[in-house]
Amino acid sequence: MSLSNLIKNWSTLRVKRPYEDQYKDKDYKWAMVIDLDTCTGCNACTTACYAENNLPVVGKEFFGKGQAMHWIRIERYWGENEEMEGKFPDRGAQFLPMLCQQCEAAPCEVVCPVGATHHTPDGLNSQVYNRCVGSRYCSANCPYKVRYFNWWQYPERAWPNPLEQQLNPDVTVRSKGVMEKCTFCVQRLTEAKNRARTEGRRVADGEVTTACAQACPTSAITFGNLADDKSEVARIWARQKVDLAKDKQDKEEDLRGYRIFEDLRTYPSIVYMERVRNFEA
Amino acid sequence: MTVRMKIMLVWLSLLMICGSAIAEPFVQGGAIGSQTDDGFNALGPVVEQPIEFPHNTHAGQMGINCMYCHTYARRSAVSGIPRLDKCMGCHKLIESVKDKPRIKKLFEYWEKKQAIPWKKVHDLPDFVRFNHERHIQRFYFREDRPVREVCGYCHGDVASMTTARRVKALSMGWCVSCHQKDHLENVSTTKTSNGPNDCWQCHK
Amino acid sequence: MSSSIIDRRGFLRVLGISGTAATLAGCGNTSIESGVELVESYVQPEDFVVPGVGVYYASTCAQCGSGCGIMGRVREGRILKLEGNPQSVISGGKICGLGQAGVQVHYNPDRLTTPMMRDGDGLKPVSWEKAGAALSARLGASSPISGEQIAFLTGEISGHQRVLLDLFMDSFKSTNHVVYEALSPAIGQAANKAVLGVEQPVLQIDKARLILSFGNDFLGTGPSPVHMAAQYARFRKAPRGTLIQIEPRMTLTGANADRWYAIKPGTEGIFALGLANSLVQHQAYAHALPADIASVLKLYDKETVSELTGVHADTLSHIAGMLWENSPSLVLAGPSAEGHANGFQNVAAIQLLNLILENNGKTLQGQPAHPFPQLEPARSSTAALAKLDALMASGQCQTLLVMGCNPVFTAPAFVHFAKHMEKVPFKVAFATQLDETANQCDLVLPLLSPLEAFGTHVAGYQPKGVEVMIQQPLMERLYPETRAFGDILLDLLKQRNPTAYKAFPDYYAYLKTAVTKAKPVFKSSASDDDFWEDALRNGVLHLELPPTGLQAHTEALKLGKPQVSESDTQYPFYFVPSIKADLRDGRHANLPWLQESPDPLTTIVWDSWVEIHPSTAAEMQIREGDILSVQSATGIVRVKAYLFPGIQPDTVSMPLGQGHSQYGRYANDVGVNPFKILNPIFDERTGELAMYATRVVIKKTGENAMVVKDEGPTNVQQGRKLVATLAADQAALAKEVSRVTQ
Amino acid sequence: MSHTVDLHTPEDKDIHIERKFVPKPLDIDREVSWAKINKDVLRSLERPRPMFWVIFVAALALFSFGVYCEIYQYQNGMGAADLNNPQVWGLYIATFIFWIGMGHSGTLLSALLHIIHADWRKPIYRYSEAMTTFSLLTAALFVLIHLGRIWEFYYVVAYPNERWVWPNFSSPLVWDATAIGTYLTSSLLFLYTGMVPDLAICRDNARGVRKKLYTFLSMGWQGTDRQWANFRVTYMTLACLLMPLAVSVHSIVSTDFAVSQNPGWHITSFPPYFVLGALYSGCAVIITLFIVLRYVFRFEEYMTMPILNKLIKMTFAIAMVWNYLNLIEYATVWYGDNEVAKAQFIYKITGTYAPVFWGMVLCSTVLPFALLIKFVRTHMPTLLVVSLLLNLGMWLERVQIITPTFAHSQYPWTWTANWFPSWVQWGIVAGSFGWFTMLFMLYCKIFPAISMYEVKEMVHDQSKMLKARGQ
Repeated sequence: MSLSNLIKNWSTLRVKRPYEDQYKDKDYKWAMVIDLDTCTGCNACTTACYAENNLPVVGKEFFGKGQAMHWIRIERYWGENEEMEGKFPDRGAQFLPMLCQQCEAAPCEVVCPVGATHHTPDGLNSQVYNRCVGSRYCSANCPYKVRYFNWWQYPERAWPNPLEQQLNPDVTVRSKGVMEKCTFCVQRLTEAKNRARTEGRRVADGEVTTACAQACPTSAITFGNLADDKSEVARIWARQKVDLAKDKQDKEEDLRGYRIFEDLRTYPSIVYMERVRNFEA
Repeated sequence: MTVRMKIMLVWLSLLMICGSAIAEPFVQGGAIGSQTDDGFNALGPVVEQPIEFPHNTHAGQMGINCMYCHTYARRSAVSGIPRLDKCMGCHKLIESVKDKPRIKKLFEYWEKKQAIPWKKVHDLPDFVRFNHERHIQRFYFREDRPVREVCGYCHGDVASMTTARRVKALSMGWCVSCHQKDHLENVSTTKTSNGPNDCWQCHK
Repeated sequence: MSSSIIDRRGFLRVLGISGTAATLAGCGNTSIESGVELVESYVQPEDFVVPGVGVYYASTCAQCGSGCGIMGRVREGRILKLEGNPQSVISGGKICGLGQAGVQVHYNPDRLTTPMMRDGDGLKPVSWEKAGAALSARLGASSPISGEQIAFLTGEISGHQRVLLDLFMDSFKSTNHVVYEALSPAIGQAANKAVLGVEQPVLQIDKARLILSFGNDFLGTGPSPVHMAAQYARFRKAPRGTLIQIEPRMTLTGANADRWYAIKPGTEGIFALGLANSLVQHQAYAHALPADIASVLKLYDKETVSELTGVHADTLSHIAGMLWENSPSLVLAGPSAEGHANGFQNVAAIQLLNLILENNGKTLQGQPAHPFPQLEPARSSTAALAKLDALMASGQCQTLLVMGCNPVFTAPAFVHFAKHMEKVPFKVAFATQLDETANQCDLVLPLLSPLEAFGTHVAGYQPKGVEVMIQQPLMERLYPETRAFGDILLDLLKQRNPTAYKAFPDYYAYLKTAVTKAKPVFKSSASDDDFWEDALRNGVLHLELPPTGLQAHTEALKLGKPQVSESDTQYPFYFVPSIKADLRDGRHANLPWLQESPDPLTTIVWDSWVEIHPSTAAEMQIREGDILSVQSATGIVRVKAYLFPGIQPDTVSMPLGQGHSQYGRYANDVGVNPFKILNPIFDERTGELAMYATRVVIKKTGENAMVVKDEGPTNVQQGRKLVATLAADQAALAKEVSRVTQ
Repeated sequence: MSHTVDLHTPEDKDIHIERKFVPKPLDIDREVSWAKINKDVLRSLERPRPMFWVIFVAALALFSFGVYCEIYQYQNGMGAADLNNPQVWGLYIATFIFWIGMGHSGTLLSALLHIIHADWRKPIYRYSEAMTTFSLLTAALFVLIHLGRIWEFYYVVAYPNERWVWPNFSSPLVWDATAIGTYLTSSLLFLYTGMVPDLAICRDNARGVRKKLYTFLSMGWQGTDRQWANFRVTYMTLACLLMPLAVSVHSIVSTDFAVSQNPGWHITSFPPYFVLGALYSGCAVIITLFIVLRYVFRFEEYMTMPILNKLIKMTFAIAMVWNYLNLIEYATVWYGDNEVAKAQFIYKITGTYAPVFWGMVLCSTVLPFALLIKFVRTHMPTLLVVSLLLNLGMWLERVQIITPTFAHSQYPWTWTANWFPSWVQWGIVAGSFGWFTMLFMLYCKIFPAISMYEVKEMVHDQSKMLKARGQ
């Protein structure tokens, strides 16, 4: 950003974000809702993400070292407290699809020394691979630990010929030493936005979605534009009384929407809907 | 070298460093379409193409609209090389040049149903997403500028070349210099807007 | 119009010059280069082909037998990604992980690219001329073999491939088309047929208020997981249904249950009868059963049932109460109930509950009769394999053709399939990639991948009406030496009977003719070409047919005294194989995405493991990663231990699908193959292999190795609010915004 | 006195304040002649003994192995270090803080004590200053080594460029880069400025290449009054500038952690805690080097026991403050209402990395009390071992700040069970010690390790003071 630009936009850059109605007059604020009651933990989203975003398969050795590259991972918990209760998990498992929460006040953004990760006008937490120097500070600072580092030169290993032909040309193939993470399938968003702009309109609800939401067999993932009041995502957020700019929601008992680690004031863009269990069964 | 000179030298270099730091962001590129020196001229290498295509004949003498052949530019991120049957569509009927070696070559490819292996002249790094469609829609269709000006801003005056050659740096600073400029929203207003200033608009 | 289709195929052929050049440069290349790369360049593409813009083509997923409609995203001539096809009732625009990985079958680096012929000990690449000559010499016009001398072994196969295959076998006057699926649901199908009158009832999961599932993993490995997952999503919306799962080892469906109960393997039928006994006490259900059955049911009082099944007696009453209160309900039987010597009985007893509760017609319906029964998938069974094995062992079988199944890997060790296969003088495999069975063959013919070939599929499970799924190439073939299975069959048929097939230059022509001939059934008045084009564009031919009713046959149930098999002191543990939704019987172990996709319940990747309950592990002083020997009467495997709370304490479980030795770089030497330690126990009624009836003894070997998994040192939430749970009676689901219910 | 009027109480009468002068041992012998100082110090620049080369080659070997590891890591990727998600930093950042911390005491000795005219610093500040510079150089290496794309390191630097992009000024890493750069530059400048008069002495006594080198470096120093006057002003100004820098650098390093929300890092007292920790480890190294130089160069007359004693007292005081801040940190966590941080703290002292924590407690909290024992203070080999252990403790302290927090972070799913650094990391850490040793050994043979002119001043002042007292 040049100095002139910096000076020109100083007032908007200086504002503490997020603030009330920040996206009210904006065109886009991408957000997501994940219904944990319908998520079955089937991993279709994970594989869809590998396919869409050129994620490398790291293999057993590197996976064992904790160097896996799944932008969206399905976590499986057996209990809410520090120990599992009872002999069997008789209310089933607790599955949690965890991906970049696209925080409005993202802890990763402030600490990146080179500004490789920043907040886009659409409310996304971006990652610019070719700017990344690989200090991994963002990952250290991410409370959700959803940033994945290219520990090895995966392109040389992960796609032996002809597997490389599957690579999505809209997404960069990351080389060693750069950080990467869920982008909300920004390549799809950009394409849809460009198309809409050419046609002089806003992207319609349902016109674009992320690979995970598109694949999800139970439609547990809903993706859309929070700046558009009529979008499904905005309606769910509103119905669940989750306010993007608040770190504590005042809502009724029977509402299921919540954001993870709200008290850390990261203001995530993903609302999870509580899992429901019939305890009378 | 006297001490005074040494001191002068130090001050001068300091001044240069600071000066460039302050002045650099204010460097103004040329106005769109001016095709004049905008400070980013960088002549690329001569690229040998399978057929030495005369842009000067087609776009220059004949005055064919760039997008007659590069038809994808207005509806896709890439402008695309014209499909072979498009070349043939005209050249089948132009008897006068059929015997020229370049046209003969064209016919050879056509008969073999083989795509011509054109080489890329305007290449961008793989992490960059440049969208022809948006630029054409904005400046050609909405602002109604002449096509040679709109295309020429990045590609130079192709109508004066045979095979195309890169003339602009196509570097980030060059892109940004234009994105920061105030462009008219459309023909009828005086409202202006900038190009996107978001990393993710161009980086993928 | 027909020319435009040819052109479209033509488009795939005369693709761009750099259509196959993918960029691997990544962030490394920051420079701007001129004259290094080539530009996308076309000769004569379709109008809608625009470089830089992805085009979607409809097709059908061939990863499992569910027949989901898919859309392939094609750019610059490459198939990049598969999505669900919203036109297809089965997939409803969704896709599972297994389906996504279809592109890796196509782009697999270990794909078979040329025909291979046995030369001494190994297979050597040969030309198609040579391969074709060898094939003609054996199976051509002058072939003397017939009847039992030839056998065609396939996995589940449907559509016009199956028609051609049947015609091919007819030309040898043979009925030896053996359809073998290691995970065949044949026992359940037989029991369903006997009790309900249909092999596979159509389930209305979304309509049920309560689902009681005995090991039925409809979300993971059922007959149509994607479709059922969508139904499940609606089931979970207001009014929210309740799912109770009873099984010895937690499946993915069990992990999503409102209540999960562990049960001793093989006693599911007894529990179901106990429930039936409780239910008929209720006046509403008192007369649901004939008197003779009702009287025998009295033997199944809750104390006896509780003692035999290991489930608490109160649980039984509680579930019975739930069933009373929540109607309509749906009771399901699954593989872990089926795979026992009394498997048929188990399923019949479980289906009896549906009859008592009068769920048939509400949540259970009959599948409408398919207008093209010849296209329907041939039912698979393990018993058929045993027959073929005997045929081979006796030396009667002269020629064996194998396609889409890998019995050398999946047949239990006691079958000695590989050894018996050696007695067959001429064995041909049709494959996209060499596997253990193909490696034993004399001739291996390289097939097009499902993303390169035309074809039709008919799913065994048709949730709504009837669908014929169309498969079309999404991309130009990667290897010129590969051929479509249909084309090879058609060539052979032409040699056998030149006149009958001369109208069809290739399989495509045959398929098109055959499909367009079905036009009247689909009540279409379009021209043949338009009909065909529409079929290709939609990827599916749908025919709305009403579901049929079910006929109850309570007499099919042979009730006796409640009893279970004796416990075995030598082999104290029940052995329950688990089916991973993505690897299934192991045919997908060559797909790296699936290997790296963590098992949902254990999060383990790239490996085999044995699950053991933490309490048992504590008794035996087993820690995670300890290498255990798991020994049955027929075999032994050594595998890492994983402490898994969702399992009956006297049961151990191992996932199927790993342990390949000749299936490419991604599958080889990963884990062990539990198929090999299954005991020769068969269902008493159907003769099918009882997969869940094996007993094992486990011993520590003293070694320990790291278990490679996504889960960290803790598997609980540590009091952080990560996955919160709300009681169903507190949640105001009806007020929620949801697209799923619409 | 009986004839005087007794106006006072009887007790008062007995008060007899006897002002007894207890002669303390002198910091330096006043009888040392100036020529002897020159001779003794310049002797240390003479051709080294064989043992020097043995140690030097060992250090070089260690350094070469470190370089090999770095090349290996560069070619294969950071995965070679067995780093993972969430253990993204490993030993690199821990060792980085260790080295940068070591750099603080040199400044303390040379600048702060210079400003407050604590004369005893004079014989020992030069080598501490050099140590500071070299440990900063080593620390800077770690900043580069830990980068995933070391070849793009210049993105962190704010300089005008064609792309019109700047680094992210809100990132503590940019502050780090700036602070370290500034500190390194000013330390070098300070070291060099302070050496100029001595370099002139070297110039006057050297021949050949050395003569040329010293001539160039001494910048025409003649020792004129004007030169001395300018020199003193410059030196004092630099010292004043350096003081806030020294405090800021480690405060900034601490913000790398303190600004994050990770349990165990998100602590307000981190900046002073880090600065004290830095001074602590620096003092320990100065003691180590004191003993080594004193022994090797026979500097007993200049590096005297009283000076060492003062140094030890200072070290002890710093250790106590550091301990206090340490306790405050734990108390804040313990009595605070952040359950996550508390869980993390319990993990730190009981979990996988508990040995690291308790090792730190043993070496850095308990061991300094050994300095109270006279034997330890006076017996050189023991003191050497103690000072080395203090340093080990400080290194462990940095490890236990970083590793357990990653292993037991906010997010339970990504906890790690028993992460351990690979040989590449160990190799690079070991290599950094080789690199530092090499630099320091070369320095001692090229530049005077003791400030000659200031020792002369000290002798002069000492005798002047004693003369004034009439001794």
